[in-house]
Amino acid sequence: MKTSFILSAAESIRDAILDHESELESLDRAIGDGDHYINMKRGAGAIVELHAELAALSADAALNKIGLKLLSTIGGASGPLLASFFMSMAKILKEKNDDTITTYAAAFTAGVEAVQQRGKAGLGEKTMLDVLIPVAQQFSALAASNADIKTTCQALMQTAEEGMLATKALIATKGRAASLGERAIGHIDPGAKSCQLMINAVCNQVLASQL
Amino acid sequence: MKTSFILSAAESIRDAILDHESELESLDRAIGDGDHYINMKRGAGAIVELHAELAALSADAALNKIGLKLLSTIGGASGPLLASFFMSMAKILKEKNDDTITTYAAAFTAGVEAVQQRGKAGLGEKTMLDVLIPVAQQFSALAASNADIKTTCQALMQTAEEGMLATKALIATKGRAASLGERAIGHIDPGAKSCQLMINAVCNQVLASQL
Amino acid sequence: MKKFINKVDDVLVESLSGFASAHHDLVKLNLDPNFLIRQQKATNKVAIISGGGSGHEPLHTGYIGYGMLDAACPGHVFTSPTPDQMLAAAEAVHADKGVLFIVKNYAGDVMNFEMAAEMLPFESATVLTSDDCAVINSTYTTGRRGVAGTVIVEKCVGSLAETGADLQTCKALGDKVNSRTASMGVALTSCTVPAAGRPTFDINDNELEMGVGIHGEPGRKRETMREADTIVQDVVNAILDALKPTANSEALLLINGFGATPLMELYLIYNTAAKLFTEHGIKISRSLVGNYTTALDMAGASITLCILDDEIKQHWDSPVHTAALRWGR
Amino acid sequence: MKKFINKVDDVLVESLSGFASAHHDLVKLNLDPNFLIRQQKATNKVAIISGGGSGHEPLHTGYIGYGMLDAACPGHVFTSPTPDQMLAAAEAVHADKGVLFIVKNYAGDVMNFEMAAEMLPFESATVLTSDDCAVINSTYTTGRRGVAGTVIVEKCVGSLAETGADLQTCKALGDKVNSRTASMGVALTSCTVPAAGRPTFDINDNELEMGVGIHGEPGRKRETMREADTIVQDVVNAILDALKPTANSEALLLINGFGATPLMELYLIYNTAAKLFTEHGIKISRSLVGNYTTALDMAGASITLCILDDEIKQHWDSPVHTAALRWGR
Ligand SMILES: Nc1ncnc2c1ncn2[C@@H]1O[C@H](COP(=O)(O)OP(=O)(O)O)[C@@H](O)[C@H]1O
Ligand SMILES: Nc1ncnc2c1ncn2[C@@H]1O[C@H](COP(=O)(O)OP(=O)(O)O)[C@@H](O)[C@H]1O
Ligand SMILES: [Mg+2]
Ligand SMILES: [Mg+2]
Ligand SMILES: [Mg+2]
Ligand SMILES: [Mg+2]
Repeated sequence: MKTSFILSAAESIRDAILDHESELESLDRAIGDGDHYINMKRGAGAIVELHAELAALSADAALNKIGLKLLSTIGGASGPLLASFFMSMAKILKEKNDDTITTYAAAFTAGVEAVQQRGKAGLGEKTMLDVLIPVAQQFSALAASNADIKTTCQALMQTAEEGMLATKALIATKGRAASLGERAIGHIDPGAKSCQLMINAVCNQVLASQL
Repeated sequence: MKTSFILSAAESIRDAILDHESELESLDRAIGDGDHYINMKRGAGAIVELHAELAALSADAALNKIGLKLLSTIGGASGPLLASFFMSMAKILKEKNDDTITTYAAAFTAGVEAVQQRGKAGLGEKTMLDVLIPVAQQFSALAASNADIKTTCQALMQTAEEGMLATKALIATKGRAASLGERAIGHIDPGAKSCQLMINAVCNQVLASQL
Repeated sequence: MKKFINKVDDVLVESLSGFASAHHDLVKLNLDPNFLIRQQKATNKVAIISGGGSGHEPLHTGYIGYGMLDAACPGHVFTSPTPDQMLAAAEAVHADKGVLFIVKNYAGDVMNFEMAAEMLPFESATVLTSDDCAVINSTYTTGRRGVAGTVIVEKCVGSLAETGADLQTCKALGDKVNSRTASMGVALTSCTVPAAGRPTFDINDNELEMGVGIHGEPGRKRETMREADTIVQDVVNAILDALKPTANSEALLLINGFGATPLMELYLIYNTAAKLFTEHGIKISRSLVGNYTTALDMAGASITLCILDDEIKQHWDSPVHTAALRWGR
Repeated sequence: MKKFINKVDDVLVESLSGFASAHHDLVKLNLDPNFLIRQQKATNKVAIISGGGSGHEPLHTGYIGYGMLDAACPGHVFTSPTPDQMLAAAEAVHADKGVLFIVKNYAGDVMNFEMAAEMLPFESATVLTSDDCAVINSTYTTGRRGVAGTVIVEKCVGSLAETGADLQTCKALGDKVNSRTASMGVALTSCTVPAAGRPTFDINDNELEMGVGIHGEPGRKRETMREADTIVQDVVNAILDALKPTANSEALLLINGFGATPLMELYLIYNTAAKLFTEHGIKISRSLVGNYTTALDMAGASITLCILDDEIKQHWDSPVHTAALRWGR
C-alpha cells in the first residue's frame, strides 16, 4: 500500500463525513448524545491536517500514526475503537510487509478484531461492528478466492450498506443506545453509518485508481 | 357609611379585578414585573374572605382592618400604598364620625395624601397617583359645591379614566417602571389602571344603590 | 410553562419547606407570616435581616447562617414581603443590639421595610442596595435597583456583625460596600412567574435584553444577539462607567447566573470579564461564579464588580456558613 | 441556540480558562492535552482522577481540591476525554501510591480510561459509577450509566484517600458507595450541544422525558407533563426498586438540577422526595440540593439516594475544599 493512497483516502473519508453532517448528527441525536458527527469530523480533520507528517512515513507507520492521532482526538466511544482498528491494521501490514490483497484483508480483519476486543461487542449489538464484521469476513473470503479488485470493492460496499441498514431493526446492547431498549428500534446506528461511509469512500478511491 | 356598603363594594372590586386579569397582567409585564394582577387578586380575595369579621365592625374599623389586611397580604409596591390609603381614610371617618359627602371626600383625600407620603410621589410620575390625585381634588370640589351623588360619581369615574389613560404618555419616575426611561412611554401604568377599576366599581355600586 | 410544581399557590410554601428540611441544621422556618431564622439564635450582635420577593434563590434564604443573615423574609414570587413578616422575624432574632435591614432598592421593598421599621419596637437601620448600573441614576428616577451586589453587602455586613459591631457601624459598612459595587445583567430568555404561567416578556431567538432587571424588567435596550465577548465588553464598560475605579484598584468579580445559564457559560463570561478588567488596570483578587441572585428560570447572567479595600476584603474572606455560601468552617 | 459563547470550537478552552482563573487558588490548568490538577500537589496518597465529557459542570473540575479529586480530564462537550489526557494528568499528580480513576459507565469513557490504564507506567485501579436506575440492568445491556451519584463517590473516595489509605481500599469504598446509590432523572427540555447548534431532542410543551440521561439520551419513556409530586413519586419508586433499602436505613438525598432548573423547584422536589422516602422508613440524614451534575442547559432534575453506613457518613462529612463543594475548612 502506498502512503499516498492513504493520504487521498483520508481526504475522501473526511469529505464523506462532511457530506453527511445532518444524517450522522440526527442519527446520534435519536439514539445517542448527538456528538457522533462532531467527533468524526474532528478526527477526520485532524488526520487530513497531518498530511505532511504522514507523507514521510511508510504505509504501516502512517496507519499507526493515524490510529494514535484518532485516539487523542476523537474521544467518546468511536475514538478508541477506530484508533484500535488502525493500529492493529498497521501492525499486520508491518509484519506481512507485502502488497497483496490477502494481506490487506488480513489487516482489515485484525483491525475489526481489535474493535471487538476493545468494545467487548460482537455482531447484532447495533454498533459499527454490524458493518465491520461482515465486511471483514467477505473481504477475507474474496481475497482467498482471488476475486478481482473491482468485484471485491463493489461487494464490500454492498455488504457495508446492508450491515448499516440492518442495524435499524436491532435493539442495542452495547454503547450509549443500549439504555434505550425497544426505543432504539427504527434508527440506524450512527457508528455503523460512519463506518459504511468510510468503507464506501475507500472503495470508491480504489475503483477510481483502477480506471 | 354602612359597613354593608363596604362589604359589597369589596366584592365589586374583587370582581372588577378578576374581570381584568389579562389587561392588568399585560400592563405590568410590559413595564413592570408582571405580578400586579396577582397581587391585586390576592389582596381583593383576602378582603372578601374577611366578610364575616368585617360585618361586625363599624365602617371606619372595617376600613382600618381592610388596610391592615392589605398590608400583610399584597406586598410589592401596591400593598403598603393601598394599605396606607384605607387606614388613613378610616382615621378621618372615625374622627368626623358623620355620614356626609364632605366627610367622604375628606377621607378619600386623606387616603390619597397617605399614598403620596408613603410613596414620596406626586402627579405625573406614572403611578396610581395620576388617578388618585385628580379624583381626590374633584371629589373635594364637588362635595364643596354640594353636587348630587349621581353627578359626583359620574364625574369621578370620568376623571379616573382620564387620569389612567394619561399615564400612557408619561415617563415613569417612581416605581419599577422608573428604570425604563423612554421605553415606558406608550404603556398605561398598571397601578393607575387598577385604581381606576376600583373607583369605577365603587361609584357604580353607589349609583346602583341610588336607583 | 413547564415547571416542577404542584398547585401554583403552593409553590412558595412547598419550596420553603424543602429548603428548611434540607438545611434543618442551619435554619428554622416559620409559616404565616413566612420567615426563616438561624437554627441557633445568635446573641450579642446586631440582627441582620433581609428579604424580598421570592424567585431569586439562593437570595436571601440561602444566606442565613453564621457570618451572614440572622433572618430572611421571602415574599411571594417577585413581590416584596409584607411588614408583618419583618416584624415577626425581628422579634425572633433581635438580640438587644438593634436590627439592620438589608433591602434591595425597589419601591415595594423600600415601603414595606419602611413600614416595618416604623412599627418596630426597637432600634433599626436600613442599608438600601442599589448596584444595578443598567439604570442610569438621575434626578428624575428613584435610583438604581438592588441586584446581585446585595450578596456582597450581606456577606460583609454579616461578618462585621459577628464581631459585635454596633448598628451604625454595620450600616456604614453596608453603605460603603454598596457604593463601591456595580452590576449589570443580560437576558437571553424571559423568566416565567408560576402564577402568571407565561413568560414575562417576549424575546426573539436573535435578541438579548441588555440591562435586564432580576424580575424580568426591561433593561437599557433590546439588542441583537452576538458573541459573548462583545456582550461582556459592553457590560464591563457600563460597570467601569459607573464605578470609575482608579488604576490599581483591587476588586471582587462576581459572575451571577440568572437560573438557566450553565456554569460552562458563566466561566466563559468570567474569562472575558476578568481579562477586560485586568486590561483596565484592575486587579481581580476575589471571585465568585454561579447562581447567587437568580430570576427564576431566566437564561442570562450579570456581572458585578466590587472595589475592595482592606476592610471589605477582611469581611469577604471571613468564615461563613450558610446553605449557599460557605467557607472557613 | 442562544448561548454566551464566541466561536463554537473555543467554548471549552475559554470556559476552562475562566474556571482556572476564578479558582487559581485551588487549581492549575494544562491545555493540550487538557487537564486540571490541584494547585498544591498532594503527597503520600492515592491520586484520585476523574474525567468525562464536558457539559456536566461542576462535575468534574469543580471537585478538584482537598478531600476530593487530584485531577480532572475534561473531554469535549458530552464526549469522553482521550487517554493522553489521563496519562498526562496521572503523570502530574501520582504520588507513588497509585492512581484511582473514577469513571462514569459509558462505553466511551470506559474504553478511553481503560486504554489510559493499560499505558500507565504505574499501578492503577478504576471505580465505575453506575447509579442511573433509569436503565434497567439486564444481561443484554452494558449496564447502568453513571450520573449524579458520581459526586458522592468522588467525595467519599477523596476523603478516604486523604487518610493515606491504599489503592485497593480506596477502590473498595468507591465500589461500595456506588452499589448503595441510585439515581433517576427527568427532563422538561432538551439540552443544546454548542457544536450541534440545536436541541438534542424535541419535546412538546406538555411532555417530559422520564429517566433521561445526562447527555440528553432518551430515558425510560416520554410521558405527559403533570404535577411535581406525581413525577417525584415515580422517580422515588424507581430508586426504591433499585436499592431495596431495609427499613430504618439512613440515607443521603441529593436533588440535582440539570442546569436550567431554578433552586426554587429543586427544593420543592426535595420536599416531596424527602417525605416519600421518610414514609418508606428511610431516615434522610444528609442532603445536597443544587446543580452538581448538569446537562448543559437542560431543564430537569435528578434524584439520588445513597444508603449510608458509618464509613460513608464519616467520609461524606469530612472536610472538603473544592470550587463546588466546600465545608469544614
Ligand atoms: N462497545 C462498542 N463496540 C463497538 N462499537 C461501539 C461500542 N460502543 C459504541 N460503539 C459505536 O460508537 C458509536 C457512537 O460513537 P460516538 O457518538 O462518537 O461516541 P459516544 O457514544 O461516546 O457519544 C455508536 O453508534 C456505535 O456504533
Ligand atoms: N412610589 C410610588 N407611588 C405611588 N405609586 C407607586 C409607587 N411605586 C409604585 N407605584 C404603583 O404600584 C404599581 C405596581 O404595583 P405592583 O406591581 O403590585 O408592585 P411591584 O411594582 O412591587 O411589583 C405601579 O404600577 C404604580 O402605580
Ligand atoms: Mg455520541
Ligand atoms: Mg409588579
Ligand atoms: Mg412585584
Ligand atoms: Mg458522546
